[in-house]
Amino acid sequence: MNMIFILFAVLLGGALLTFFSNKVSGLLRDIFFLLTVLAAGVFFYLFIKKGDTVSFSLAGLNLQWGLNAFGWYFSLIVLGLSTLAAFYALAYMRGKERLGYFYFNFLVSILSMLGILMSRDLVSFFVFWEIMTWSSYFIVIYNGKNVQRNGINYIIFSTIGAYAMLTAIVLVYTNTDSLIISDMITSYPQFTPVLQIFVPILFLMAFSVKAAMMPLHVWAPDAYSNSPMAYSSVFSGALSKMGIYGMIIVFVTMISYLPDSTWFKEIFAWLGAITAIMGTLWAVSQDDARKLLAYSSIAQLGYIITGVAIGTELAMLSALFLAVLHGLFKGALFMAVGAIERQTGTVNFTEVTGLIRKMPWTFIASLLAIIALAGIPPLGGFVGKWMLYESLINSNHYILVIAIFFASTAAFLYCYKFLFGFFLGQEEKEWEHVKEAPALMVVPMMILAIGTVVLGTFPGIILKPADIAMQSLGYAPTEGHLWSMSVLFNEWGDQVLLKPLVYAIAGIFLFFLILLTVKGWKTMRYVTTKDISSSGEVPLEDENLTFSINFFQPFMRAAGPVMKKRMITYYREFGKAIDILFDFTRRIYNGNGQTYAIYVMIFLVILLLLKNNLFG
Amino acid sequence: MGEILQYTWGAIVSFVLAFFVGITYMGLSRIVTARVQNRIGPPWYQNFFDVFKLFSKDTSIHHGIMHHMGPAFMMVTAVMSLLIIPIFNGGSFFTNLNFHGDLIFLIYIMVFGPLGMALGAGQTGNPNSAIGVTRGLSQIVGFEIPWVMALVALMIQYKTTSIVDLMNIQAETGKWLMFTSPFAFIAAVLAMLGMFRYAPFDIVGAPQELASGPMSENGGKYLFVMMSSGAVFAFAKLTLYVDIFMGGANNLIILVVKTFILYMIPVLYGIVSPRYRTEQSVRFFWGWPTLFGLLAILQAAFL
Amino acid sequence: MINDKNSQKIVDIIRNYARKHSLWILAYGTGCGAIELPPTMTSRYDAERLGVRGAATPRQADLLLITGYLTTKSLKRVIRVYEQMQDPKYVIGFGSCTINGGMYWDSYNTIKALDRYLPVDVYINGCMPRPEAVLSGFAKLQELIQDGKANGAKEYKENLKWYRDNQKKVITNWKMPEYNW
Amino acid sequence: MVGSPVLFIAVPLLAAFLIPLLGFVWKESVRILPGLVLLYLLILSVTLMGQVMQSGTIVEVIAGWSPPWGINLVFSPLTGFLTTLMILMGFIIWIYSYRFKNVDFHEAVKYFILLLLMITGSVGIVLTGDIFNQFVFIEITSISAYALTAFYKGRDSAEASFKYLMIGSLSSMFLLLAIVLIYSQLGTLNMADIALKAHLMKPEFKILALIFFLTGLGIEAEIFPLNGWAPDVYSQAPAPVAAAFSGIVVKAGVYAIIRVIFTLFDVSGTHQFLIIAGIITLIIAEMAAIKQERLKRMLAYSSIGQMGLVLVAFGIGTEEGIFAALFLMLNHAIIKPLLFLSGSYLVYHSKDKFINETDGMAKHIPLTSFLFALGAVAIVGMPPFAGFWSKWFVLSAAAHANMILVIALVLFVSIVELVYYFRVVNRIYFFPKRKEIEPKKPTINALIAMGMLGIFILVIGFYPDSVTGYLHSASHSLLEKGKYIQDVLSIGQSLTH
Repeated sequence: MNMIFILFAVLLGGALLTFFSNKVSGLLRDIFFLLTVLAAGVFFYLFIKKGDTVSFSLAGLNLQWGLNAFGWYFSLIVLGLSTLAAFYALAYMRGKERLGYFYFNFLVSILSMLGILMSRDLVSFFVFWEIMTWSSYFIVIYNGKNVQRNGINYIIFSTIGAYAMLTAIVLVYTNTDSLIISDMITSYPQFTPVLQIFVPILFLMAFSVKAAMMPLHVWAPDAYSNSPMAYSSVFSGALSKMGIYGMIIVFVTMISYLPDSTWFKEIFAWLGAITAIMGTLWAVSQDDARKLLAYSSIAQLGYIITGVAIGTELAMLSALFLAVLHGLFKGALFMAVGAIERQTGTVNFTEVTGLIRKMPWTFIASLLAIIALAGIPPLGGFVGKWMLYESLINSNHYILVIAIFFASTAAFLYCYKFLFGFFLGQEEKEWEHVKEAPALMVVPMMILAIGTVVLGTFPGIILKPADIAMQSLGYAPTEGHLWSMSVLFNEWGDQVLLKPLVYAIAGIFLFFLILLTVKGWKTMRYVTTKDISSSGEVPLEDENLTFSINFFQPFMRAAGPVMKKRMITYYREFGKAIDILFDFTRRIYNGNGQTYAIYVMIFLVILLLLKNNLFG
Repeated sequence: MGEILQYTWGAIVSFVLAFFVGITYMGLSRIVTARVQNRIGPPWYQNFFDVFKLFSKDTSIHHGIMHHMGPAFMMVTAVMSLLIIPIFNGGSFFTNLNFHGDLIFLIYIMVFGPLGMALGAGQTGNPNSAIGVTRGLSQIVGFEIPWVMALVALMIQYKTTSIVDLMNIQAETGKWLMFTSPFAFIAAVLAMLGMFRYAPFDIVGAPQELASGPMSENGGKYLFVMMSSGAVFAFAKLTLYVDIFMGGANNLIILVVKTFILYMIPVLYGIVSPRYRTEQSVRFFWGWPTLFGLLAILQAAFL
Repeated sequence: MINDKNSQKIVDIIRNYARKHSLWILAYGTGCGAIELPPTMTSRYDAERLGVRGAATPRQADLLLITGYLTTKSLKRVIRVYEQMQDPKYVIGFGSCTINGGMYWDSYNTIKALDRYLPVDVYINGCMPRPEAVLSGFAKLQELIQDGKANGAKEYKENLKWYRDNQKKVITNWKMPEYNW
Repeated sequence: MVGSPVLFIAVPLLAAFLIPLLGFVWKESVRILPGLVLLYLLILSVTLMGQVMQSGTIVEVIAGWSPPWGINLVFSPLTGFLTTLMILMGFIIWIYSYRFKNVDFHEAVKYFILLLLMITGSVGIVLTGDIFNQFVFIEITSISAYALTAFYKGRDSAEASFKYLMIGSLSSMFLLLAIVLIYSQLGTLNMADIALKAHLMKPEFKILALIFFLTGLGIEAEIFPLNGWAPDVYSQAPAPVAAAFSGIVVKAGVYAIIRVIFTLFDVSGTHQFLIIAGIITLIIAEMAAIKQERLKRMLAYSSIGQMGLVLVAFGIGTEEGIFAALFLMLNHAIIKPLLFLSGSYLVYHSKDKFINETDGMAKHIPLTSFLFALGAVAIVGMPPFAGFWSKWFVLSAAAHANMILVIALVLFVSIVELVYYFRVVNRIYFFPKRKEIEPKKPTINALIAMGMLGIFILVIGFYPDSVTGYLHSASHSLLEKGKYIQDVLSIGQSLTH
């Protein structure tokens, strides 16, 4: 019995146990759930070595599972984030209904992600991919809020992608009578030119749906924002990375063997950049925190896609680094939103303000996560952004780097909006009662946030496995000439020594903070946010002067022209057109016996007329 | 240990220098404004009085920890960019952290402070502060684009992202980059107008509409740190421009002259200008300056 | 060392010198006297020579300028603004109305003597005072500051109860944050 | 030899006549007897299946009349597989409808007789080796089907039944014509014999006969546009009957048509015809299905679409394609009855069976809803459930035959299918329940029946190898025309000499 089978057996069995123990008792269910996640993690890292594979045959198909360094790198994201999210979920989901359902799908989606990372053949890849789709779909519709729209959008797009992939798989299978991915890669250069173009495109369709790339992203905002926050962190942090995982494989192993792959890469890099820009702009215009984070996830994935598409060593390194980092900070942010949702009952910036003193830990976590998201030193986000820019500049993508830069500068707007909307602003009587979220929710997000801080100074921790993963894809080792534990180089040899910079920043900050604190300590007073200089007027207790409606209206006016029409409206119109067609076909069956008899006759007549063309 | 001391020493000296020059520039700008308005204006050392008075205020209020820390964030940006940017050519002065960060690090550290201060301003709960912050961030998105375009143009033209290399190149060739890549210089200078926040881009402070916006709740020592960080930051930015476009400076006199000439551009432009609305300002930066930035990139890429 | 008398005196001298040369005024310009400020500040008289300069908010201001009469309604705002200013802070009563009600001596809804409600450091006489007078008022205040005599704020703190009583007599709907510095 | 294929015809017919008589003795026997019969036949068919897998086809000669003159039953891997499937379905449907009409004795008698007859007829269609005999069985099936459709004696059911009858009569007419043509030409009715002598036939007659066959059997196999009767029938008949239609009768029709095409005639172009007809049927049925407001109609259209897909798979013509088609038939025979059976409980008390009347049923009848959801997920081909494998094999077969367009259309259609199934599932699980409709708890035997089907779905999904062996040999035996002829006729010689 191979270890990999056992791992999957553990996960599946745990899922079923969790599901059925729900009937018995809530405590038992939680214990089973947690045990399963932990067991999977421990089992994975203890017993499954890189490079061990297992082959077996099912329904006459030769399938193969195994783990390589690349999958192992992504398993870091999956298992790390899911474990924390599992702890978080225990507190977040307490008192909600259908918990067995939720936990079951949670575990199954973890299983499917690990399966994707460990499947060495196309069929099981597809199988796990579909399992991931439906398990996440069942969680997306968990809340039951306008299920038909969000859920169906998500499932339709995922399935279109999946079927594109299925077509590609079938094509590959027919051309190389093998389903093993490595065989496909080796025989790719011998494909016919048409196939050489279409197979990657079909694969990339599937992956870019999951990676929420323009123009296939329209499912993402609703899906991310409607699933419970405990899962959204996994959903946007880890599950979307499966798309990136596939993309990287396709780009490295197929696209680069195309006769002229540059245009292909350019197109995808630009799609990524456009995704980043539009995602950012839409995120800025949101008032619902979940939607804001959803759009920002789209934007972040856009950066990663660009990095993948460029595909130089530095770009790939930055893409891998950003993938982990996005998992960290977006996980933390979704968790923070979940905490606020749980404590206040709303996630709307225009409703809840001034929580900083009520929920300090949540604030700190989301502050760190936001700084990482904005890519500001000394936190981890800067490292990823820096490598991305340098790779773009070094590989002569000058306009692209401007586009990316525009996106990440505009990201400051929604970053500030997030922090201001929830934590800053006037402190209201309405939210006096709000308490800090339970430790089970705070600790995971704090861990994630601290992770971003550590990576800001010592990116080598993640860059090392990333480097190994890239070597397993056939890149040259990059340690030393592109990065070391806390130093970054670009391909021109310019460097950023993170450690002294971070120390300097900390030193200066502390010095002036101490100066500000010590000077006039006795006569320094805290005054409430109601005691503000508003032209002599005293705001009443119940009137909230916080400015939070149409927060970035002027900027939105400036950026208006590009945001006139949303992508989804085009899809809607297409859908309407198709619906008319359906309605027309429905009318063929008009429920009238005579008509049906006439149909029979017509059929017969047609056959008789065409008998020489049809048969012979 | 020794090098830490040396770094600290260098930081202090450069800070003091930047502080004095910056404050003096502020005073001078007030004089210039007064002269243009046919007034006598305050003495050049007026701003030292102001700063010292603010420092020596007896009492002070704050609205919470972020508000308390806001000015420190601002100061981090100012001092860090001062330390990253070489003040004199060829390291004939303290090479503080010149070799530790490059232009992209600089770009990012330059928005560190404003965001931190914005958080502080947000916590005051003063609507003016929040509005000012939104305007400020929008404006950043505006002028960062031509600014980055100019820098990218330089980077790709000279295949380096470090300021020191750019200075060395100018020292070797003896040509200032403002002549070799003029479009980049124009774009950068237009971006500078937004960076310095004089009229018509003073939409953040806007005393008449927003009661000095983000700083409207800061008095006493907080305002002192703000003003001094502003002075240091201004000096740092001017030095950066001098370094990458005007061949740097070998001694204080040249540096002061060059920086002052540069500094006068936004000041003089501001004196005779009204104030833009926010979207006007943002659109301005996405208009001609961005076009010049594009030209600069094209020139760098293809010429 | 810093605590011993002489050094403290020296420090005070320096501080006062700085304070007197940088007066950031918050002009409470509801009265008709406000019209005298523009000429005072602009090129004809150019008060900026003396380091006088407008401040945006009370938090930043040193000098509260009550230009002319105060209605009972606006008194509350004035007090509020004054209490939001940071020490050291000075008040200049501007025009006769602030001294004795002036032409509104028998009005039912203006306050007569400002110094029953706020500690006024300098009065500028006249209805209304010309810019010269205003400048001289500034000069007078600067003298007082240099001599360390312009400590209305301390006085206000000491006799807070008395001021409060007077204020509450006039202001019916009293609703203010506590003043404790 | 545990028993001969004859029993598949004889025993149920006998039972069908015994039921009323025994009913007078002991009422409950009316319900028990069919079950016993079906169970016995199930065991028999499984054992025979094992035998056939070991040692080739069993050909049973009735009444000593050796082929090509007499009637013979052919229990080849293919027919055996289909027989087993049908008997199994019949057994499950019997379990489901054990308590059906348990108040009204006479109704129950009718129901079970007709059900048995229908199953017998379908099995006969599959087993017989003689086209006229097959025609007779088709008539048996159809007549009992008409009666079962009109079982509720309601206005709509009567109308549906009448439509069915009308079209069905057309079908039998054409079949008869085709048979007459063949007999006039070759003077034989034995399939093997016809297949042997087909080349002697005049081409135009041959093609005419083929066309009549296609029309007549196409009506049974629900090819577009001959399937107008189907939606009404499915939606008006009682749930178990609808399940039996989709699980048994349609399969028989499809078998008949492929037998004609693969064995009887050697006419080129029939495969293309199958593909074209199948694709059209598939697309039109699915498009119509997505616009249905009534649950059972939706299922009916979906079932038609599935049959179209089966025809496409057969039309590919390669062994892999036939394998895929049989797999598809198997999955459809398991999943669609599950959907009908559980769906009928979801809309049990609602008068006109609207989809939006299933809202929020999951809270009240969780197991049924779960089984319906399972069936939905399985039939749209989501791994790791049964539907995925059949879809995969169809696609790979199409790809091996370089039919990219087929692949594209099939996938497009399955997206449509996915949409309307998931809409229903969402409604069941996530919509507030309607006040006016109170849910009906399923009886225990119904739960058992549905549970069995659900288990089949999971087993095949997780371990397809459990069935692929049979399917392979079945598909193999369909293609080996010569072996079929030889098997059948050799028996004849052996008897004559």
